[in-house]
Amino acid sequence: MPDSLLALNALDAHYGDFQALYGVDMSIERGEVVSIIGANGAGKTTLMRSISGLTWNDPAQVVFDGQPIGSLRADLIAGLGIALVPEGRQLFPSLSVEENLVLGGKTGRSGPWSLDKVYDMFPILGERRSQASTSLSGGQQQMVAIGRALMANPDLILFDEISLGLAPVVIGTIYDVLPGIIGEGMTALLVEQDISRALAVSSRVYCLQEGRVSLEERTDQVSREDITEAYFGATAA
Amino acid sequence: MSAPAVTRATRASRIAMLVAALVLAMLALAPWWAGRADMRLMGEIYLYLSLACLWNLMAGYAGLVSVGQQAYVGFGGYMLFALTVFGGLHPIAAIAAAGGLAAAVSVPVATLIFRLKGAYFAIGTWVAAEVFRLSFAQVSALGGGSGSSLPVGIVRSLSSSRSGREALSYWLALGAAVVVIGTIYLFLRSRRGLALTAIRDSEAAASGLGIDIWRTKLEVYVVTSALTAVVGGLIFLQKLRISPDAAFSVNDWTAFVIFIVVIGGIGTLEGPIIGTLVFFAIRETLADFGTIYLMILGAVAIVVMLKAPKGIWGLIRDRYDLELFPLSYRVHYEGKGRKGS
Amino acid sequence: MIEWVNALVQGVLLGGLYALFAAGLSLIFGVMRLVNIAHGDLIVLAAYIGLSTTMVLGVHPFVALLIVMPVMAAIGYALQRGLLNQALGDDILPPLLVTFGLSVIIQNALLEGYSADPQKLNGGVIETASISLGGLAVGILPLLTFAIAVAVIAVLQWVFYSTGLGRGFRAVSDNQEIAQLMGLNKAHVFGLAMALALAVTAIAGILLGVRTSFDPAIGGGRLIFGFEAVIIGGLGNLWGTLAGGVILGVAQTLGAKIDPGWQLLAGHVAFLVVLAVRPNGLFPRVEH
Amino acid sequence: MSALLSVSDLSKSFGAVVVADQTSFVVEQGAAIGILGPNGAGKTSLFNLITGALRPDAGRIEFGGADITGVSAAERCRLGICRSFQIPQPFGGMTVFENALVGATQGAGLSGGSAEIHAIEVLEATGLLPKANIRAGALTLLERKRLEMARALSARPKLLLLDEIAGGLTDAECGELIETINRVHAQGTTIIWIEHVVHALLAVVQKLIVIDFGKKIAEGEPREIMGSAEVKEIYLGMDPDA
Repeated sequence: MPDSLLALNALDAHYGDFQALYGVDMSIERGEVVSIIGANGAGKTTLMRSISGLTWNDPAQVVFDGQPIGSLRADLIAGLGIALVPEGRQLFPSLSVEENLVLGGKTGRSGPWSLDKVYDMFPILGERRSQASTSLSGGQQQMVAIGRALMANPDLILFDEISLGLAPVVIGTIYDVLPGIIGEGMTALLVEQDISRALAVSSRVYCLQEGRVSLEERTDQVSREDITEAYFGATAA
Repeated sequence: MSAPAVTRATRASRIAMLVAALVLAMLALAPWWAGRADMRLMGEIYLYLSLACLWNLMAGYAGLVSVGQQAYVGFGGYMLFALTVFGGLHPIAAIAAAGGLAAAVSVPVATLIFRLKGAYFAIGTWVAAEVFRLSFAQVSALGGGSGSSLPVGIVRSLSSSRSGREALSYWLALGAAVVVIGTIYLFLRSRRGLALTAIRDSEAAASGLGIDIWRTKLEVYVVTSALTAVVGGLIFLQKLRISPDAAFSVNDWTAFVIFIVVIGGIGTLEGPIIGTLVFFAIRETLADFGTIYLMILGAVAIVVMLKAPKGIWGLIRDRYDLELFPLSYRVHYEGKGRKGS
Repeated sequence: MIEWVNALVQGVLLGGLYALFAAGLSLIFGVMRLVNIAHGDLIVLAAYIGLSTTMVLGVHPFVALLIVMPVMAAIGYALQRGLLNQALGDDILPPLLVTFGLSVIIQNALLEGYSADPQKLNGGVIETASISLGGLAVGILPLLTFAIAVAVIAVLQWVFYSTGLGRGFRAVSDNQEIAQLMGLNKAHVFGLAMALALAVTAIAGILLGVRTSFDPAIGGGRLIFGFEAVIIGGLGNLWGTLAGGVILGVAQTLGAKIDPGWQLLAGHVAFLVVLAVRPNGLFPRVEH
Repeated sequence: MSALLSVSDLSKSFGAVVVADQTSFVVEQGAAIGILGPNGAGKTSLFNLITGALRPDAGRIEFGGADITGVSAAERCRLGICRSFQIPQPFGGMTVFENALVGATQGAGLSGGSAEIHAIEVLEATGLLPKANIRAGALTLLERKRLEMARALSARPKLLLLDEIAGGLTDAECGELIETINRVHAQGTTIIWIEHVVHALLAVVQKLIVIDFGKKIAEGEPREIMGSAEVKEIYLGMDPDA
């Protein structure tokens, strides 16, 4: 695809001495929102680690904006414009809310996002800017994690299980702001176990099963049966 | 199908045991074929080998990375002097008693330093050793800070002739190495050894399978300390002179021992044996270059740790799947059990 | 009575020096969970570099700091990037063994270069000058050492909590992987932390060398004092480290007051008592 | 039937994260119970509390009528509580057989030949006998999961805790696993099983407990629980009408 921002080419990835991904091919076009679903252990988090550089691969297995980055260090990949909202939020407990956000902007990339803009979107964070990030509720911590990724003004933002461990009403709040974020011209890749949420915000979906792509479809054309089959395996339904 | 059988010995291990027995017999006869200087060197090798095997049991199996085992080397040495000079014991009895006393002393020490984790545990053991050193330096009857020599009468009690003493001292060192390696081997082959190996691989899973980790580690610490003190007693029986700085030297009794174990291969019985041979090969080759050999030794240990953390024996074992000490269990059933032997 | 007060004051001031031994140790443990066995030998190395600097340039040891600090910082950065980063990981043995090896190498290199003879840095009049405080004669040098220790810890505290560099240190300390996703190069951040730690070590080494004589073998003892100060004060708390140094110093001078041979022993006993009663130290950092 | 395990008002939190919130339930002798809940709901933490790897902030755990809240993990294993780890923790430097032998000698307290025979039986039952001489560190993930169960069984537990062992299995393998667990259960071992592979779970358990945010939100007969809209929404994250 000529305009693909991110391409995975037969990506194999190992976690320890165990192979987590087998020949995964993916292509994400500029401006798309794509979701990735799959059961526990299907390889979703390993996929995120491979893209963001926390797991190393062959250079050409991950291509970002035409550049092979499969074996690039994570901090250099961050500088190229990929940001991750990690599973479980993973804020820096020794840093205040504002310090977490400022650190997110460490790459120094220019773009629409700034501290003020993050505080506009999540006013509660502005009120609590000097508090320890651990003193916030789970939902507020997720806002910091999202804000921290946005501060990098990335071209591609990865969301890893942002609804995990959050109450349904909080998940609603988080998802309400996603269109605004993506509206700023960002490309997004969303790993989610809340399938209906994932399908609602994305235009395409990949399903992973045991480290392989078991489904690739436009969200408006996918049926619940397709998903169940791709998710659990052929006879599980 | 025929009932599976479980064996432990392999062909390699049987050959190794046979070779070991032959070598041991030959070494035992050294007073009749080796020169005085060679015997001294070999005696020193046996004692370093013992220290290395003991440190390996503690660090490589129980995960207790201590840099303070000089505490027990020095303790054993001083007990030899104290018990022979003031207690009137025969030197060999004094050395055996030193082991028992070291075991008793090591329990309260362990309850304190086991509170420290990881690298801080390591330095905590060093502090304990310093306390030992400073305490013995306070005892003026043992020469205080400048140390003392073993009285001639006590030395004579071993044997009236010099060559007799040298032969005895040699056999004691050889015996210590055999006892230490034998004890560790039998321990590792036993149920407790299995538990200890399990702790080495995963503490969480080991405690979930009914293994009391703290207690197992304490047992290892106590046994190791007692045997280290025995070796310490033998070291100073060879030297005939003791001082706090020599007895509690971190470099002599711990740093080099750690280097030996890491170079040879930590967490294996074979590793310390190979490491000891390499250590003495380097030392004897570079003996003319003063302290340079120590710097080279440190550098070799660093390189091995970073490039081949399993040591020389680890490289050999991975390549040839060898095991000289039959510790593993092998299950044989329907003739397929030879896999991996 | 006045003798005991004097011993107490001397102990507090001595604690400043121990806090300087400890500060670098505490810093690198805080940032990268590395316990550096060669730390004491690096202090001694700094003293020897100071010795050479004063001899070659003919300057006062304090002026020599202008050279020793950057040199030690550079050594720290190079050591970390070239060697120590490779040893870091979940297993505690590699860093321990590598720094142990480093310790043996530094000691013997100093022995080759400078011999085993004790050396001393000549501080001039400052070594003997004292001021009278309420009947006590307090040495200028110990007083200065303590003031420098307070200043160094204040600066480290400021760097850690109020600068971008410190933010990077804390972030890497909290979570290395996520910190890299923020664009922080872990290897570089660790290098900077070691550089900063060894710059502090330079100060400690010069003050040590002006205060007492030194030889290549004394590094181990300095490591232990620093380590004890860190544990007494509580891990991860810089001001606690100063308090730990003071407690250690006071224990030593009071011990020496009773019997000169008990100086070091009393310090170790104080450490063991704290370990028995408060295994996390007196002022542990509150974990969130 | 009498209660083998009884958990009352168990609470545990790490800072702001609550992993157990006044959880109470009873497991009868000989029962097989399934635990469901989304990732991060506190299922594995519950196992850690029951096995003694974690100490509760409040609450009480009784096993066989005796209070074991303050008893160590090792002692609980010897009393008969044994678990498999969700993330396998094999003794990587030991062979598969030796892994099982650890449980047989330390947990079940067997010695010598009887320990070896028991270990071999367990490996046979879990299909690992052909791998007996392989170093556990060299096993594949699926084999490691099987080893987790084998090792737990080797300690001869009265109460077996299984943590996500069916994920990633093929249908045939999953069938074998169900058969093995049912056989263990039939021999009198009480089972608590955390599992996302619902159909496997349903083939074994007679009761389901659903937890979310460390709180027990449902408990009852499996079909009934699976049919409830609340569980569908919380567990699968799918609107019932999607």
